[in-house]
Amino acid sequence: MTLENVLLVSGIIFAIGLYGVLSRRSTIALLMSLELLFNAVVIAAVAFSRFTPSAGLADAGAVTANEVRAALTGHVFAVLVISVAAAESALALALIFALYRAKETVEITDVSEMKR
Amino acid sequence: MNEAFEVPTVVSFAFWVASAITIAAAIMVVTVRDVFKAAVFLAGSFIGVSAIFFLLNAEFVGVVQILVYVGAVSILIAFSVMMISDVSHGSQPSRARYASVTVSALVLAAIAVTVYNTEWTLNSGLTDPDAIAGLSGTFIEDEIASGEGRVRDASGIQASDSQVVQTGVLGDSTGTVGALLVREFVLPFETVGLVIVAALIGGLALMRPREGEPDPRGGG
Amino acid sequence: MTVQDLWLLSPEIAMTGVAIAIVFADFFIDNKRTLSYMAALLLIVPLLLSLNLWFDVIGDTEATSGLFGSLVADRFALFFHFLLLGITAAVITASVQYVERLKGLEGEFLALVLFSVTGMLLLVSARELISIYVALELTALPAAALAAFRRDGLSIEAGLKFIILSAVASAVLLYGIVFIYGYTGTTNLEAILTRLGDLPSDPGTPFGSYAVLFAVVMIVAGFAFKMAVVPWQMWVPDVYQGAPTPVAAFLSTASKASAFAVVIRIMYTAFGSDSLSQDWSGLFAALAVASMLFGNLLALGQSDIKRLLGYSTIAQAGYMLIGVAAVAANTSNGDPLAGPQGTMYYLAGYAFTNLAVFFAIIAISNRTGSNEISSLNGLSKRSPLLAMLLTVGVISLIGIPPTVGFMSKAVVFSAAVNSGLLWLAVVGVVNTVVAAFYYLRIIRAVYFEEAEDESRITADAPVILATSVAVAGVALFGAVPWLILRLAEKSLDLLAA
Amino acid sequence: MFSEPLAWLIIALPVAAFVLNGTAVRAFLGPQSLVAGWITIAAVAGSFVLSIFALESVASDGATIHQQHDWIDVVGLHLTFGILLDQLTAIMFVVVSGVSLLVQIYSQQYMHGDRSYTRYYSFMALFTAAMLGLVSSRNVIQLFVYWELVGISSYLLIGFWMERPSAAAAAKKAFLMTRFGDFGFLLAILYIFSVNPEYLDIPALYEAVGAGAIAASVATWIALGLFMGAIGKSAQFPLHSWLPDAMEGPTSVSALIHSATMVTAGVFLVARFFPLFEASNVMDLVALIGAFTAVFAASMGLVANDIKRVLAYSTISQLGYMVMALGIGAYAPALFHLFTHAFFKAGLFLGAGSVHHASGTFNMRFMGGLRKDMKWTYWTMVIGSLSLAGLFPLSGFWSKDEILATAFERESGVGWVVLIAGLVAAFMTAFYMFRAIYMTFHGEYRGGAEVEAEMARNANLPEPVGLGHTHRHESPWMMVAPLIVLATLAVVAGFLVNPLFDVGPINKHAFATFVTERNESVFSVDQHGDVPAGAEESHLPDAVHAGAEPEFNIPVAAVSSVMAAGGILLAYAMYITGAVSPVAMGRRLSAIYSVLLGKYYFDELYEDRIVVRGFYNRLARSLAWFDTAWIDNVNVQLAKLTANVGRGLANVQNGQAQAYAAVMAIGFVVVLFAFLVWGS
Repeated sequence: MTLENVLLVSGIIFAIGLYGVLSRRSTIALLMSLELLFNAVVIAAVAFSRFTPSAGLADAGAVTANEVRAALTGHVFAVLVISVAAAESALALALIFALYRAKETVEITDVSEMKR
Repeated sequence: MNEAFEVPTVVSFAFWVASAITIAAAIMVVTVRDVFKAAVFLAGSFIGVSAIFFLLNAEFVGVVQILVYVGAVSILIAFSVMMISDVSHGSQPSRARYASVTVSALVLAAIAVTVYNTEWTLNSGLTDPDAIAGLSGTFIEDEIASGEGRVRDASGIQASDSQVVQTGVLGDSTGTVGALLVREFVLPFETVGLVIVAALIGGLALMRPREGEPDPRGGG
Repeated sequence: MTVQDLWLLSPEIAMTGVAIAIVFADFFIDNKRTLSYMAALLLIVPLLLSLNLWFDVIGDTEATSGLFGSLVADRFALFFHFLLLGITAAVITASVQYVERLKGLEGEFLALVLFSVTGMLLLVSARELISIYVALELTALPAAALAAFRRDGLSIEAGLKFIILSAVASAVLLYGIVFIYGYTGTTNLEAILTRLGDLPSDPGTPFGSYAVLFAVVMIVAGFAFKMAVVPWQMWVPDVYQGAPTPVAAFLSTASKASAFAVVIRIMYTAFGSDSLSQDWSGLFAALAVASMLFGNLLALGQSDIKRLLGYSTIAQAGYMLIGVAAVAANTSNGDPLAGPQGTMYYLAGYAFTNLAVFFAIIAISNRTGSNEISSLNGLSKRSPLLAMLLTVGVISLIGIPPTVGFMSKAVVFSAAVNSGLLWLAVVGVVNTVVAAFYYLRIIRAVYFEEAEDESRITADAPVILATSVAVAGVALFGAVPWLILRLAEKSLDLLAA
Repeated sequence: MFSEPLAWLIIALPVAAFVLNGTAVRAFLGPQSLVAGWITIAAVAGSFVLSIFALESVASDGATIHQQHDWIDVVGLHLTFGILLDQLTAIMFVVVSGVSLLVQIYSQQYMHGDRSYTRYYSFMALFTAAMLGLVSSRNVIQLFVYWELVGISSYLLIGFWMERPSAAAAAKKAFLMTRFGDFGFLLAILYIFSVNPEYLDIPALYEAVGAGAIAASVATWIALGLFMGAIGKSAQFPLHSWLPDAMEGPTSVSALIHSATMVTAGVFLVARFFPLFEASNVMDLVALIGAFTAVFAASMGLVANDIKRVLAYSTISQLGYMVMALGIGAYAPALFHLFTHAFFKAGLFLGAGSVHHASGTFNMRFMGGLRKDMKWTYWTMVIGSLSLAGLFPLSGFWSKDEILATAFERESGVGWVVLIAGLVAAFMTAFYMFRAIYMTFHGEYRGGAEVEAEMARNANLPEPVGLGHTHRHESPWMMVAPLIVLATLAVVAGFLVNPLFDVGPINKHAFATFVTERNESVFSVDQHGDVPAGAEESHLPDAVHAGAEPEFNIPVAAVSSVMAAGGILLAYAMYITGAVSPVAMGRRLSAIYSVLLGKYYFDELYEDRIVVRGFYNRLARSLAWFDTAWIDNVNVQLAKLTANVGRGLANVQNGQAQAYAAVMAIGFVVVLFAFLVWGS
């Protein structure tokens, strides 16, 4: 487990999520794919926290509290991203319900009245 | 790489297992036709990710991941799937698969090229045992937990703070993250609250039936 | 958090308060027109607090930052506070009639607008990437709900497209932020600048390192979505067409302005060193060209006026990007801030111009119920006043003097010439010629086409008021451009310090 | 010395009329208020009186350059504005406000009863103000602002009768084609700016040109851009085709557009930057474009049946005359031609309007015999036509002759081309003008608008829009009086240039002496507007100096007079006596005769007999065909091409959110890899 490997795992999940976003017809499945995208981001943030604390840590012999804080920024980032993504998916679900009520469909391909 | 900082083989092995499970579940999420099954795989994938978090010494994030994603988002999605009846069985297969695979592969290639071509400032040169303990171990000793607030200047980094001291109050990274959330990152933290409120209002407004809908194509 | 922090945050806090107050006032106030007026008037509070900060800041030599460096109430932020609050007040005034027709969702509509504005205020004040991201989401989520607010097929389609694509853009932006954090160990913009200076940089790689290159491109892509810049502009025409017109007006001005503000701030603060700005200047120049060409060419064939304005806003984003691309690093004698100053002037002028056009269309479609260009036929006879106001707005969009549309292009182009980007200015000029074709179709419909329905259009007083104010701004700031330019100049002198 | 506030007042008066008419009058007195007309007339009259003072002041004290004011003064950008009142400006002031005043007076009656009377007068005031501002601008950007204002107000005036689709189309065409030229203008401004922002100030530019600070290659590019703007505004080949269509506006608007405002703006622009053009290498191009346009447009005038179209082609042709004169360095003659042309062309247009007032149509096939009923209109139009044809001793003769004499003296290839083009154009001009006169005023009355409408009905064509009332009578005095004034000016204005001898207070070469003085005074002013003690040496080439004015060249004058007289005679022979050379015209003779007797025969006459066989018509028709099929078509095709590219691109915008997301992702990857491939 090195930084590069964790980031690669994150990248793979990002790519899988992107594939889902680009290909899934059901808006709900599409929403799930979006969550994968955010999860990939969170993995990367935590990985950086674990492996690359601030540049200052590397050359200074002693570590200070601020530097530890800087290192843990990734964790804070992860928590906030998770919360926002949850709110986003809640709103997206509301929209999907509204769509279902208005058009009796949840396929994203049916939502293409406006074009060109 | 510093001896003390090296990842134990067991942890490394566990990481690969967790990653494999996560990736496999994720692939199922985006390929399986039945949306309800996809929701179940999504939950599995979330659990795998939280395992990765634990292995990366991010206990707090891992717990939040399980609470929010596995506990709330997956359930929400699963319920939605059940409420919109025709979704679970009538879902159309994915489309434009090859094009989507190509685009995703390109993005992955971009990420990989970046990751492997960058000289990351790894903490391999780190010698201070306390720092290593703080970053790789479970416990750090930090003054933050003692509640002595220090004002930091604009840049926020080169502050006048002391070194990590042994005599501080004992706390794990969760405490530090918590302190960070209400100190350094209080602004985004509070804003997230607003985001949730706004999403709630928006969601309710869209879901609520309203008396006498306005002219549907009424320009407006 | 200290009293000083609260003070610096006061406009945003007040804005939140206004939003929540409207939610509650909705329960008690039955006359929803009053509710709209109340919302517009209450904006005075954050405006006054911003003004207070402005006068506080004048004379200071250093930016006033608070909340551990995550927030800054400098004049750059305050300039956009004024702009955003002004836009919001105008949009709320112009949509009084629309809100009245919502039947039970008036308070929600206003509250969502106000929440979105809160996000924008935070966005332009934040100086730390995580805060910027969260603030961005606070602007985007209410906007998505607002886009779907009419709840018919088109409107929901607009909302859904917006939220899905916005989420993709957010994920991209987040990836960029994470890489910057991973590479420099911080998310604070100023600290990033310092770190990037300390870290070794490879002269053969753009931006000195793959990670920074990747991160910058991703961050720009994330914000380009909001700025409506090619190739991240795809949502724009669809959402403009489907969303309620006041929401489209709001998105095209406020959302765009705040996105430009944050891009300027990030680029000039975190990546502001000479060697880096060389690189992103080229990026923005290329994006500007793509946006101008794409927007103008696709606008030519449109028949829906809101869709046309959607393409137009893409093209206009291209002109604005010329100012962002015009960085001083390319020149020996240019002023470092002429470019962003031009962009700020352009944004303000565009806000007046586009609001004038959108408001006129709100007033007309309230009556005609259509957004086709042909619904404007014979407007000069049906409502000479509206016809005149709309015409001034369109003339400004074309960029004909003496409107603000011309002056802002002149300023931005001259900044480009000064930073050695003569070719970019030439491309801009070519595009203004192409753009005349489709904007002229609006004037043509207004003055030269026969109306099927000759009845007079009497617009609601608030819409007329808002439109007139916007048109007055178009004329005033076109004739006296230094009013805004001086303000922008003052706003910027701390940014690059 | 003419003070600066007075100069601003010249522009401000019509602006005030525009604002007043557009707001108060329209709101309180209605869209047909006669007050609107009086307000505009009073304002333009005020401008005219002030313009006379300005001219007088410049004549006695020399050019004045008023202090420049800061317009934008922020870091990185410094723009100024101010008034540049030199000889050129003073003359333009008088011409613009004078012609505009007469047109406004005339319009009181001509537009009487129009349902948008107030709007007409507010736009006319704006149009005049924009042109007055244009000629007095001190800064290039300031000039461009007025330039565009002229464009937009002409757009609104050409499309004034909005109920006609053709009017809307014509307005759009005029706007877009001139805008294409503006594109060159803008590029020139950008280039000036990139060379040195100080040069945007016109006196500073003169100074730099004079000091040789601008390299010839730089001057060439700037001049090319400026000339492109001039081509668009002054309707030179290949951007000329908007002007004949612009006839769709009210005739009084055409009179103003064709004589003093709008189209002369292009010629003015070249004149304003004449030192720069002199320093560049584009002079020959200017001359050739002008010469070609002069002949090309005149040939199309030969076959037009609409009297306003004849006049429109004539305008293009005469503008070509001015441009080619500038191209061979004949600065003073070009301006003099602009000066005289303004009077007789305005007179002719107003005359055409008067005819229209009586017959209800502009189609000469349905006129004829109006001479008896409209004596004043007839005689003023004959005088204008004679002047336009360039017959001694009318003003057109002198100004045309100056140009031709200069071309003769050049003794260069371009000079010969210009001379020959000038002579050919003179012949054609004389012919088509008198063809118009004969068809309109001589012979039998062919029914006017009623017959035209009836024929249109029979042929299932849309009925032409007429005035409705077609009683043949002389127009009211408010319309005739401007005609008389303009006709008088067309006769006497020529004496200002008179190259023969001093006439009373007016010296030989008075006009040329006056306009070429500008060089000394303007060049010797530094950028801050202070006039230094010692006047510098002029930097214009010798040829434009008063002393070097071409002496009256009797052979040239004789040849051109013969050409003009020949044209008139040919027209006379064809349309009055029908006795053209029996050998050449042979069978056509009887045809013409019978056609003139049977008035409805005209269609056939044109479509078949003469067109098929007539040697001059063949050329004219093919040129006209070239014009519509190629020049117009190229513009249309260009527009189509852009639209098609747009449509192709629009396929990406297919409404599918996932396609949009894919474009976003691909865009990101492309940008990233572009950076990696091309590096920094």
